[in-house]
Amino acid sequence: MNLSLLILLPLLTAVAVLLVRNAKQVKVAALAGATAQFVLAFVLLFAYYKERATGNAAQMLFEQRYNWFPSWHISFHLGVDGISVAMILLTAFVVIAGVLVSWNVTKMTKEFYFLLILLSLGAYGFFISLDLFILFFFLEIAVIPKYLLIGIWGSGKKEYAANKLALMLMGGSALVLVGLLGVYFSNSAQSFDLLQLSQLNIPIQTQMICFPLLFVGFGVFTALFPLHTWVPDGHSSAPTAGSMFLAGISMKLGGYGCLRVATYIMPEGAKEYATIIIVLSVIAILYGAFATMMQKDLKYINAYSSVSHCGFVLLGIGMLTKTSMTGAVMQMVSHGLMTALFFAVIGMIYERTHTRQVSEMSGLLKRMPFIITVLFIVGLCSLGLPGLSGFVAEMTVFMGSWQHPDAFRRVATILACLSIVVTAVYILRAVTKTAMGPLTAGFEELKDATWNEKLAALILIAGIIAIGVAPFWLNDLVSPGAEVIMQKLSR
Amino acid sequence: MPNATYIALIPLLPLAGFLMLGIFGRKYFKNTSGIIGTTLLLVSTVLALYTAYGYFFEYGKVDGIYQKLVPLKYTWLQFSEGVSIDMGIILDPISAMMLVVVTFISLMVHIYSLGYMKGDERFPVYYAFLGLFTFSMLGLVVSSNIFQIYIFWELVGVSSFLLIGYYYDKPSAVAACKKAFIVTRFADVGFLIGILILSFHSGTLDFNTLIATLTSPETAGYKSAAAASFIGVSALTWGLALVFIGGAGKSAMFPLHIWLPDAMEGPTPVSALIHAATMVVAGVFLVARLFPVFAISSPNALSLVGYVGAISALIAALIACTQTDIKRVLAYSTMSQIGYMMFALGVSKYGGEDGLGFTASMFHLFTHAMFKALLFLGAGAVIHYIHSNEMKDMGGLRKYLPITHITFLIACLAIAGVPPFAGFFSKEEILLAAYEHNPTIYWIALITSGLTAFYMFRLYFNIFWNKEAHVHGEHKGEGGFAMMMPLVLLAVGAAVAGFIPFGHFVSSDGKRLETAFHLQFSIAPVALGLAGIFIAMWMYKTENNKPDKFAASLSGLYKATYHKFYIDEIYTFITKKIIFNLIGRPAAWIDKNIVDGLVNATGNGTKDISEIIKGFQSGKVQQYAIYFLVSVIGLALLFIYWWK
Amino acid sequence: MSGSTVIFYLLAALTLVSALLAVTTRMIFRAAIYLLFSLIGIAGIYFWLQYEFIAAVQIVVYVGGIVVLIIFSIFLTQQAGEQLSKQKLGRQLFAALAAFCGLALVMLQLAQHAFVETGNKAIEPTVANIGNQMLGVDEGGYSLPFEVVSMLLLAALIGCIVIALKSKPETE
Amino acid sequence: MIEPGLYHMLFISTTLFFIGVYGFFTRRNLVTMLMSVELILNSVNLNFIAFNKYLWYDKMDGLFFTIFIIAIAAAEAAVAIAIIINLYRSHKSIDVENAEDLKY
Repeated sequence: MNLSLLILLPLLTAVAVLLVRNAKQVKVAALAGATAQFVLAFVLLFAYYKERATGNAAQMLFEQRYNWFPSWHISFHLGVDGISVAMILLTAFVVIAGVLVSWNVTKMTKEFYFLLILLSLGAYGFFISLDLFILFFFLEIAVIPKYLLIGIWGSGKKEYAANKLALMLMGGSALVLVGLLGVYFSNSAQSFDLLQLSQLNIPIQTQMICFPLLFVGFGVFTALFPLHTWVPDGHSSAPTAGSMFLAGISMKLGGYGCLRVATYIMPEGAKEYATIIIVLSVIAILYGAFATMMQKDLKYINAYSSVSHCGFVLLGIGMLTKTSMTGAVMQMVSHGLMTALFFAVIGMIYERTHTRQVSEMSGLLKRMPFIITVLFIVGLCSLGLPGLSGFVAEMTVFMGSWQHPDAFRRVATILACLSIVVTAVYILRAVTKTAMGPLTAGFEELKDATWNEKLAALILIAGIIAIGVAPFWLNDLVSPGAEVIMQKLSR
Repeated sequence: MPNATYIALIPLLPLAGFLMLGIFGRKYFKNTSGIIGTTLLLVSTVLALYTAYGYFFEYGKVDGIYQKLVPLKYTWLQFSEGVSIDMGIILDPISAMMLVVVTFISLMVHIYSLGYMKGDERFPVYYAFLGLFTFSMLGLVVSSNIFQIYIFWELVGVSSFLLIGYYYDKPSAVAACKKAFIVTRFADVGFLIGILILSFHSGTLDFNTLIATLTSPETAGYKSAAAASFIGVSALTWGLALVFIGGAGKSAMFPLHIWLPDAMEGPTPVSALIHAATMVVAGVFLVARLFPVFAISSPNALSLVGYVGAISALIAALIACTQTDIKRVLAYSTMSQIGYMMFALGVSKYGGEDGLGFTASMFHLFTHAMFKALLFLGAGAVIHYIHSNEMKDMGGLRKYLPITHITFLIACLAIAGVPPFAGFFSKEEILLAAYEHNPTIYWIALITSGLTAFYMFRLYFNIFWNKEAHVHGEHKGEGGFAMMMPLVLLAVGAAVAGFIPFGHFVSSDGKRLETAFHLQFSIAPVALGLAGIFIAMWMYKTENNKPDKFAASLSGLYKATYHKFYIDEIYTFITKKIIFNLIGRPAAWIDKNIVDGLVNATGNGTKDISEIIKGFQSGKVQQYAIYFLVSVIGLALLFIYWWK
Repeated sequence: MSGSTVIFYLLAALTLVSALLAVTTRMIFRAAIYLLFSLIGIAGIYFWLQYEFIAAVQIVVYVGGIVVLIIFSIFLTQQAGEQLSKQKLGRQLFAALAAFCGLALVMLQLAQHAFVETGNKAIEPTVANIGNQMLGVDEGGYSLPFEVVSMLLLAALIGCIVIALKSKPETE
Repeated sequence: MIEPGLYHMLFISTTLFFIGVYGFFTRRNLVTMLMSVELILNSVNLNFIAFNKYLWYDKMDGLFFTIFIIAIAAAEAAVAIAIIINLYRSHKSIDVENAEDLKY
């Protein structure tokens, strides 16, 4: 398995999208590319399983290294472990679904698809790079298209939202860059290489400075309280596919970075700051949930609930146990699929009713059973129904968090547990109001989902159910990766 | 050993029905879905009976003790060493008994619904949901792992949610399904935290290991659980109490019962299945499942169970006396009866004669499932006939609905504890157990049993006697064979189920328990029951103003019970006023104004600063030159004199 | 106190005084003339230093070329006899102060610095030597910069024409 | 009167430089500003020559630099004047205060 394919394929797709002539060909090219990525992600998954089955116990598989900038010790170093494979699968799912739901984009179709594919390129590159410089490079690639996607194809206060999002994310990545440079210049090998760094012991003084820089920098991406305010505005102004990518992929870049970069190379720093991380993430969980209760716009509801759900990711990382970290990664995958689906459904509803205000619609189940069924499924997933992915991830985080016997972490876990009630409240408020009750006048002629929407929803639902019904495969995939981090931590 | 495949098929067949009807029902099985669902469940029922027979009479008993068999176990999610969620099947007396109860009642409801729901637009969806519920409930009862039970617990909750909200265009149904889900969810958080506590100390999630660890004082797990304490209560007691909160939520125990009466918005067969016979006893089942831990290691938690059960039984019985919606009366009666089961567990001890309460509780669960399902289905037939839930629209129906009348009467006698109907035997055992171990609870139970007889016959006389109802529209009869057959079968069950020697099969420690029958002891409850019946007859058999007078003489109490002791209002106050206004709204406000305000202030601050410093970029060359020279001089000074 | 010393001081005085007048007079034409004198003074200093070639270049290019160019541009842009507008007093004072501070700083540094001269044998800056090295291609030869400067001059020539060309009217 | 040497030369060139700077700061007419720039350039030239004469008389590099600066100054003056004339055409003024379109 050649990992460069994961970068080349989106690149080729992007070029193809630029070269073809009309909108229809653009869509076909993008869909073909997304499908190929989808297939490739599964090929990677099975190649990974096969390699592990043959007894390859290396930390990273399929490693590749090209010298990029030798005098600065920067190399194009790729490799995957279970965590990366899980994130790549997530990306592939979201990309294909995102391409499918944007089938009706008419404004500057070519540019739209180009940016989507570019974003996916950044995400793939980010997840497979083992060199921090390359990682940062791909992170930036993934940020910029979002600005344009929101600014050009968005709705509502799109300029404000696009500016806010781009500035906050750029601010986050600036912190990341400073942190990376700090690590780079303070380690004895002057290296950007993740594996090499993980072998070194970075001085504790450096960790005390660089860990918060990196963690907060990545934390901005994954809605670390109080730097989460780009989430609601950004998500609600973005076009459907944009929201899906933003919540499904971009927010995961941050979580992955917090885990793989900040915590992995600076475990002592993580230990020192664990208390703060836990406090902030619990605040994010509860406060996001309560703030969601008051929202009236479907997209805002999902955006705030993302703040709450991403709090679990950070909580899992902050708790620093193998189980909780596994749970954090599972929550990333689960939330990625779920929130992408949620935004897709909201997009579908909006396209038909031309409103996203919960108060302005009711009884839609009568007119569009498929879409509303999907809404129910995703709502139930969000509130953690067993059999769907959300439950598995949250429970793993809880179980992992509870492994600490100290009172502080106990209280934090209990508070986080309480959020599942609040989640139930706001999800049910939104879903039952939209779906049930008497049909709003004027909506009698609405049509149900079209083929592309159905396909997109089914793909994401398949992912959600695959995790929810049989979580062991994801657990087996992720937990060795978490184990490695824990070993480094206990060393 | 039992064949695991057969047992696994019992829950999986309804699941298959759910998937098939849920995905394709709308298109391909518009009319046949009822038959499909019923057939699948029939197979399940047969398998369940076969399994129960095999367990009780063939392989279950070793050396006179019923064993806990685990024929199937599959690791589903490994958390850490030893701690994993396993999907498995446990076979012991209570799970075998529950398998039979759930499949049987579910089958009855499936058949009944063929008639009741006929012509409904979403017929396939209805059967799909029934299948989902049955699957979840069966999965719950055979769970071998405490987390597995939690998983199915949630699934049961969601299927209940879906079925309560089945008539989704009725706003009251929507509100009710939301309320049911959220209230039980709240309780489930307690359950979840309880699981976390228990699993942390015992180092496992598996029921058998967990019970073994936490009941033997020499294990490390027991020691740590008993030693750790919070506000003077040991972690073990906390864990069990929290698990019980989960059970109390699902079983509608005071004060988490508020969802149950509202849940009656669902179709009546669903109320019979979920909110009377099966799901609501899940809490009782959960306590029974962990009973050894409760009884041996934490008597405090167990007495909590007992008192909560007793209080719920009394309060529900009081409220039931004044309600006018027949399904609500039945709902409160359900709550009251479950209170019985709970306190029966609460007064029990582990093992031997002292374990009578456990047996009695399970026995009552069994008989209650029969007669309460029957009551609901009978009420369903009445509602089907009269198109109303209100007592005032009914009366004199015995002429129009003869079969319903007879079966309903049998059920009422059974619940009132009149010998020789099923309820008499199980209630007798419960009262005996309470009498022996906790006099307070005994007296509460005795009063409740009198009230039960009164409100049930109030219901009975109001429906079938009293004034002449003005039945309008065409007379459709009793709803045909599909609706009558379950009534008759359940009536037979309600009449004779009491003669099963339950203690031989189900007891707290698996050993055979002989339940003695004390004639002198049963005089008091039976007399009270009969008194309740006669009072109800005197007041309601014919139309008169006695009830109003009676109500007027007790106006304060009457009003309080009529308004269900204002518990709903208290909850509304807490949720709307406190949670929404004091937490939710400020959170949203803070986010919009303070957190977001800070972000915007940063943005605006940057802009303001740039507004200030942009004056330097005046476009005037000479100014630039001056800045340049001054800076050069400044830098030169800096480098020469300061930065040696 | 020799004649050459006196001549040097006279040249220095001429240069500085006319430079000062060139930047302070309010008649633009006079400013150009003072500049001319100042440049001539510098050329004189070059002569005094016995760098005749540079002195010649200075006179040819500056005095003969640039100053004439400046005078032409004055003719093109200025009404004759018009006084220059006055700068704000604050600016004048500030500029004087800044210039004086700079001057003081540099002079102070110069005074504190001991220059060391090389002990090697001197080369006569004759035209022949200059020419050889200017066009030499071996070590120390300046032919490449020479060519680059010639390119620069060409570019400047073309640039001047393009910039000063009368642009087409934008709109009718 | 002291025998003139390197320091005298440097004094002249420095003074000339700051006279040019002063002129550059205070003049508002672009042509006169150009004159100040010429003064500054000349002071640099003088420096080169002085160092060449008094310190490194074994080389001619200072001399060459002077020549090149003079050449470049010529080009610069030509271009500057072209720009000034163009500006005069478009703004009808060569006052530097009016040529501030490139602000913010």
